[in-house]
Amino acid sequence: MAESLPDTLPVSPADPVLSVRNIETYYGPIMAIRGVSLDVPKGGIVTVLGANGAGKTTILKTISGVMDPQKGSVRFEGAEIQGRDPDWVARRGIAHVPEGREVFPFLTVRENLLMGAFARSDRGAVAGDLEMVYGYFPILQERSEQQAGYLSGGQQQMLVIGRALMARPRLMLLDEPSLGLSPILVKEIFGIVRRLNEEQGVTMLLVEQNANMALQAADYGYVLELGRIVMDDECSRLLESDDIKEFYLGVKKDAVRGKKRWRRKKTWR
Amino acid sequence: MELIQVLVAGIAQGCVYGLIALGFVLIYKATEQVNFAQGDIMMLGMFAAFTLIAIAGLPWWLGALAGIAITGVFGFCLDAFVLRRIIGQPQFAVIILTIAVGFVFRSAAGGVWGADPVSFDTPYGGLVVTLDENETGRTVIDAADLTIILGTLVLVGALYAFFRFTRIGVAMQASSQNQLAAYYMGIPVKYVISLIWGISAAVSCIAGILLAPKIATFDPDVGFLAITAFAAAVIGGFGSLPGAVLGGLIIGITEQLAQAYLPGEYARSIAPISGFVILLAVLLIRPDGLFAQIQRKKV
Amino acid sequence: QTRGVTDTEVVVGSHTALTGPVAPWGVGQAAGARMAFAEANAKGGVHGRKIKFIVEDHGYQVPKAVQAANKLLNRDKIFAMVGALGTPMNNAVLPRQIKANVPNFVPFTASRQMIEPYHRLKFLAFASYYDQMRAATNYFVKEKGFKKVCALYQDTDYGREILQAVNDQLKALNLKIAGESAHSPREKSFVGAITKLRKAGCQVTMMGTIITDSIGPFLTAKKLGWKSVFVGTIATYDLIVAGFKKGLMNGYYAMTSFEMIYPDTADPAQKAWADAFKKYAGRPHTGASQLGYGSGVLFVEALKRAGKNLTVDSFIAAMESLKNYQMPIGGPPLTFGPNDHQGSTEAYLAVVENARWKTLTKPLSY
Amino acid sequence: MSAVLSADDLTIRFGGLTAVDSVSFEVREREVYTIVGPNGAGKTTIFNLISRIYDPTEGRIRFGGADITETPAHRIAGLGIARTFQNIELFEHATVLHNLLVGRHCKSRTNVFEELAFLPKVRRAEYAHREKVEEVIDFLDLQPYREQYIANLPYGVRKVVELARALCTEPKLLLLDEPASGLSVEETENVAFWIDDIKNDLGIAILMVEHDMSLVTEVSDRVMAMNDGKTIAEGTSDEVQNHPDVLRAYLGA
Amino acid sequence: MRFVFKTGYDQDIRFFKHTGYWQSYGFLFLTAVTAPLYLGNFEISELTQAISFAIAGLGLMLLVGFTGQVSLGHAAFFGIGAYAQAWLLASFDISFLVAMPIAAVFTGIIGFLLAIPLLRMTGIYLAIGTLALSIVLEQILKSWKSVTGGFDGMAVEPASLLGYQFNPDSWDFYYVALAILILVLALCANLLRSPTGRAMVAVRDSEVSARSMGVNIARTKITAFGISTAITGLGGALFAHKLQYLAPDGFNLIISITFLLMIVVGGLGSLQGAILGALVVILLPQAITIMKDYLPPSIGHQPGLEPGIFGLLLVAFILFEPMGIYGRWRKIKLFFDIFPVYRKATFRRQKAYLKTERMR
Ligand SMILES: Nc1ncnc2c1ncn2[C@@H]1O[C@H](COP(=O)(O)OP(=O)(O)OP(=O)(O)O)[C@@H](O)[C@H]1O
Ligand SMILES: Nc1ncnc2c1ncn2[C@@H]1O[C@H](COP(=O)(O)OP(=O)(O)OP(=O)(O)O)[C@@H](O)[C@H]1O
Ligand SMILES: [Mg+2]
Ligand SMILES: [Mg+2]
Repeated sequence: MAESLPDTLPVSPADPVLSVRNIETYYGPIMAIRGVSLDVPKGGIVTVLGANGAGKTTILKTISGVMDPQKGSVRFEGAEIQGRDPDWVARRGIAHVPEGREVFPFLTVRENLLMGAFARSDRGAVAGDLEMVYGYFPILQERSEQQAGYLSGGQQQMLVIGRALMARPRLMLLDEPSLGLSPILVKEIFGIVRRLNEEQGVTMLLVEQNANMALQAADYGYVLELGRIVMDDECSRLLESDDIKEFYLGVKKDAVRGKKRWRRKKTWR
Repeated sequence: MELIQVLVAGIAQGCVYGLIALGFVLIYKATEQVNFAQGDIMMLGMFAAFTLIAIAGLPWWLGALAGIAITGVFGFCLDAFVLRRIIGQPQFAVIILTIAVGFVFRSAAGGVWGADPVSFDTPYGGLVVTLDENETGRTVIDAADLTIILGTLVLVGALYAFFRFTRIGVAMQASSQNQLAAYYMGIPVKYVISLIWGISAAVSCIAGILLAPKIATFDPDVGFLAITAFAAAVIGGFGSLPGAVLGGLIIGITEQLAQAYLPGEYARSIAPISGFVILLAVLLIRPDGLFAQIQRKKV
Repeated sequence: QTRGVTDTEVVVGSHTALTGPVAPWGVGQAAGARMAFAEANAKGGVHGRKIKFIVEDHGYQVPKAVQAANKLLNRDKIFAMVGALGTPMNNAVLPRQIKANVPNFVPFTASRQMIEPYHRLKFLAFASYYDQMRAATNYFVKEKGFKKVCALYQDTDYGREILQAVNDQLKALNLKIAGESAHSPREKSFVGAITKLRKAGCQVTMMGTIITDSIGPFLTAKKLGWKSVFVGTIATYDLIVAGFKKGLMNGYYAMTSFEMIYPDTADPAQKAWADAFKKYAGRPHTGASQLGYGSGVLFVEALKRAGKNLTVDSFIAAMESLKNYQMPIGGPPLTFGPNDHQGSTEAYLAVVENARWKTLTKPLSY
Repeated sequence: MSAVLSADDLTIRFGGLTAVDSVSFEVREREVYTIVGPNGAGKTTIFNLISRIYDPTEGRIRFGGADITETPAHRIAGLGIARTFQNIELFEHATVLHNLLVGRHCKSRTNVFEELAFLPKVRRAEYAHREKVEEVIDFLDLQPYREQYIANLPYGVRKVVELARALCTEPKLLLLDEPASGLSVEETENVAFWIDDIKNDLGIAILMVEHDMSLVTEVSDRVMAMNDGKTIAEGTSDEVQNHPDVLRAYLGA
Repeated sequence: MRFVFKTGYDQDIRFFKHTGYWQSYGFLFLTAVTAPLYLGNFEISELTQAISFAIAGLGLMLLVGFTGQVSLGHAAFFGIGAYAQAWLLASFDISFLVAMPIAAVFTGIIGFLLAIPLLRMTGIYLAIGTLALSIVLEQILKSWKSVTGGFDGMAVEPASLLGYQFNPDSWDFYYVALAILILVLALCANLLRSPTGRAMVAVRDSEVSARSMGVNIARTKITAFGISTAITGLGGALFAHKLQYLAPDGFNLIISITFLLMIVVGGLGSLQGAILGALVVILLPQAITIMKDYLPPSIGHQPGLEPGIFGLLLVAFILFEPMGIYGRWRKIKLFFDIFPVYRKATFRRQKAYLKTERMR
């Protein structure tokens, strides 16, 4: 079934900087990604929507080399990067904002941020970028000498995003960047995403539960279910789709609600 | 004067433990792996130096340098070809693997160099600085002890600076704290780990070479000294370089004081294990050693 | 039919340390014994029986020794245990060995426990450590007039036996020990210990040590300018101790039951043996290989005397018939008899001169 | 309505940082009380104070009339306070079922010797625990995951398992730290249902921290907003959301 | 492919979850019971030794594999059990079967008391702390001459029952050992299916959340240590009869490391692992030794060959299967359970990444 997917996408964006073809990824015996193909155009923002456990994180991990797919290929700027170690991929210019707030707990906030610039050759520009990140997230500057392990959940999330920015990537993989952030910061994050994309031309691949925000920020969207892409389109059109509205945007609240109520077994008590 | 003599000996012995402990601590600091073969790597380093100096007849300094280099490369390769294959597996796998590797090293050394104790000459071997002399004897500082103390100071300083101030040093700490995130930063984690194994092996070899004139002879079992060095590292707080040396000093001085001043019956039952008694005492007061970096998990 | 004995073969075994802290002895001794058996086999064996010698390594660990013994006793069905190394290991193996009626022939440890309490299956060739150190204490007090006798020993069964010997002999001489110091077997630094003994004014220090922990204290004393006498047991009567750094150990004493063969100064027969050993084992001999060879030869002699009908009883009878037997490796003459399974209780005093052992006295006793 | 939990002048300092600064509030019976506030405001720290992971520098905490400021952390669950964690703290190398059974630990009355022999008493207790666990599994629709290892579950399911584990302790007060973060709209709705049911059907009071304002509005009876460790507003959801300080520091105008 | 339909809670509580278990464990049991029929005294004796180590390993497994606390000092508790057994038999006129549980409980009490200060330590600190403790305990065995015989050691009265004297190298004692092993296995399995066992696993995986679920961390750890040392002591008591003579240096670091090797090679976190590990670690060197007898003397007489080969095999083993034998067995089982739908990918090792263990 997965094998029979066409090698080219129905709507293929021109000049993809990242193209994923037919990847299949396993956790032990569990097949999490069942033949996914997607393209991210240069300078674009692409989003992947999907329920919990659909495999969004797994796709990002496969792209950045943290997991090896059993099949398929991942090409970045024309070169095959599948099967490489993640550090190699990162040095090629892909920054991954992982889920799960992966900070270096014993390093200070500042050292954490500087580690983000580890692979950069233009050492001179690092100081400026540090200022830029502090500008986005002033709280990080306040806490710059504190060990990162003691930051609050949201602060760690900011740190992880800021650290990825420090790498000056050409492609950013964002895995639920708004997770656990306050509403004001959620808006800010999407603002940053747009700004980086427009000002520095950073390409973005965005995974979000906050589908509304994601679809508004992105140009193109894929919908993932159980490890397969079931729909893909321009975001503006996805926003109009009834299914998307119902399942990802939570519009038609009452309808869904009523159905759920009815479906739920009330065995409790 | 007598007390000074005992203290100097204790300090030197403590530095020995500290030097060996540095090897553990380096690897732990950069990878959180615990290397149970550390003593055996030191043993191989000593035999490498022995081969170059006593058998091949190289001048001491040349043989020592070459021995250090060879051991360093060996450590790098050990990680690159053996340990790397289980990178990311639980700590325990690494512990058992290094124990097994230690078996192999001891057995191989026994096969190559035999089980007999050996020694090699050192230019400063036997030199002493006499501080005081009377009819019952003298108070001296042995050149071998002095070099050990100096060597320890230099190495600790250099390594401390390396971890604190160099980019690769911070990256090593980063990869020990969160391998996945380190990969995401583009840190070549595998290379970094092999590198630290190389450095650690070289440091062990330095320890061994400085140690050789002090311990008269060595054999393939000399690596068991590392057990006490382990205790030293733990007292200092595993992962802290100055801590390792401080822990070594605490144990070394305790041992010598116990030898010198415990009266008869206690001398018999406590002196031989005084180092471990002091270790227990320290751990009971500070269960994480003196300078450990431990955090309570933020939830 | 006796276990381990056929018309063409007699199987003997040994559990010893080919690895671990005392591997140099185990390796040397096993090679020596092997050579003795190989020589006998080359002559067609004893009464037509070839000797099959199975050596198991226990690395100086008790549980491994029990496993090794299990193999030798239950699988290989040995006739006798020859030169088993290590006091605790011998002790652990002995009960089952005795139950299996397998003689414990000249174990490679001179601990008193190897002969006491008496058992018909236990044989020891030479003086025990205990005998050696009592004789040494006796000698230095009586002959040299020393009053302040001390002990420096490793905290093991071996070290404690030496302490016991010194205390017992001093008691017999109406003296008290002047000072003592114990250390762990892996101790490398002895300044504290020497400082203590020096303060106690020891004139002679009896050493319950083996190789490195004999060299360490002796050199430390030298370094600290302390002139005192140090005496070790046969366990320190070793080429490495004497030859350390070509003369640094000059003046160190040890008790011994045999005499070290130095090929360049040895008589022709001994030299021939040394050459033969080198050829056989591929390395020069050590004291341990001399002892191993000696015990092998003694065993072959007993087999010869036991006659064609080899049983444990005939073997014991053969051993008990040995009177004033002279080992090819030198040493005091050995005499066994019913209820006396220790060949000799006397030992020589030797000293290091020009990096070599030199025997100073006739066999000493106390 | 009487107070289930009350905090008076809670303060905690970490070195120079005052993470929670004389905060007082009370949670009443059958009420959902929500704490909102910018990142680093000290919300999770309040949870940690209540579950006694941290010792307050100043202030008292009372639960059901008793002062629990000095109660050891492992007694808290037995008293009837259960919690979930912001960063998910499950027993990774165990199954969902096992995790939930651990949640029953505070209710177990057998001693280790009885357990070594697995006396009939222990077996009966096991049945009872299992019965309860199955109820919770049913309630939260976790049947498909019962035998799975946590390590194999997606984030969203883990969140539910955490909730389930907390429910297994049969609490009187439930502390939920960002129950809906990382969940899709649909799942967030489920959470809203569950919170309603927990409150109404089980009669459990809930203290919640959440950034999803739609969920907060939907389920909360009262809301408190914090900033920099201090309370800046308290009241109904609407009142708080229209408070100027809250708008400025948290919601963004 | 196997489908198991659950029809009652008992199915999850039972030792043998379905008929497959009955078949395989029944087969194992039969093999073990009939072993003396086709094995000689040598093999039986080795098995008995492996069993006494396996029992000690089960004790350590509870602590390391299930509670996540490392001990490098279990040899000392093994020794205490052995000495207690020998002393009880020497001092009182009781059967060895009565003495054994007393020795075990005695060891457990000592372990329990020592755990109170020790268990503030964790990880490597606990490992080295227990190592130091075992060195001190060993020294006590050496110095307490009136009870332990000091360095002279201590003979162990032979095990006898109603006038029948067991031969520790023979089938009769093997059955005693086997019975005790099965009993200990049952006790451990019982513990693991009840609240305390679950609390232990909870402590291993996350102390904070265990505490929030009402688990008393300190008490759980101390209980685990007590039970673990009691079981190890029982192994020691059995081993005392196997040894027949106790010397204080018989229970040193090398034995502690052997225990650790056993449980890791067997597979951490499974009772089966402790037993498989003991079989490998105890029997493999003997197998190498026997093989050596068939090698030409130039190789076979090479000193230090066994530990070297043993080390190499261990290295190869850990590289091949870091999860231990039981981990491998589970994979094999999975292969058959999901038979037609398995793929090679199922068994391929994914990249894995470590996180600091210094955060607790
Ligand atoms: N470590 C793992 N081991 C085994 N299976 C896993 C593992 N991680 C995830 N899975 C499985 O892979 C599937 C996809 O998981 P993934 O984390 O990619 O989902 P996701 O779309 O990112 O979900 P979420 O929104 O919850 O983050 C899930 O069904 C999950 O069960
Ligand atoms: N153990 C600690 N040591 C030092 N500082 C701490 C500690 N715990 C929390 N803090 C600090 O206290 C402040 C409050 O943290 P807390 O986790 O309570 O925030 P929060 O309100 O839950 O934020 P978020 O919404 O981001 O989770 C943060 O600035 C954090 O850095
Ligand atoms: Mg995800
Ligand atoms: Mg929080």
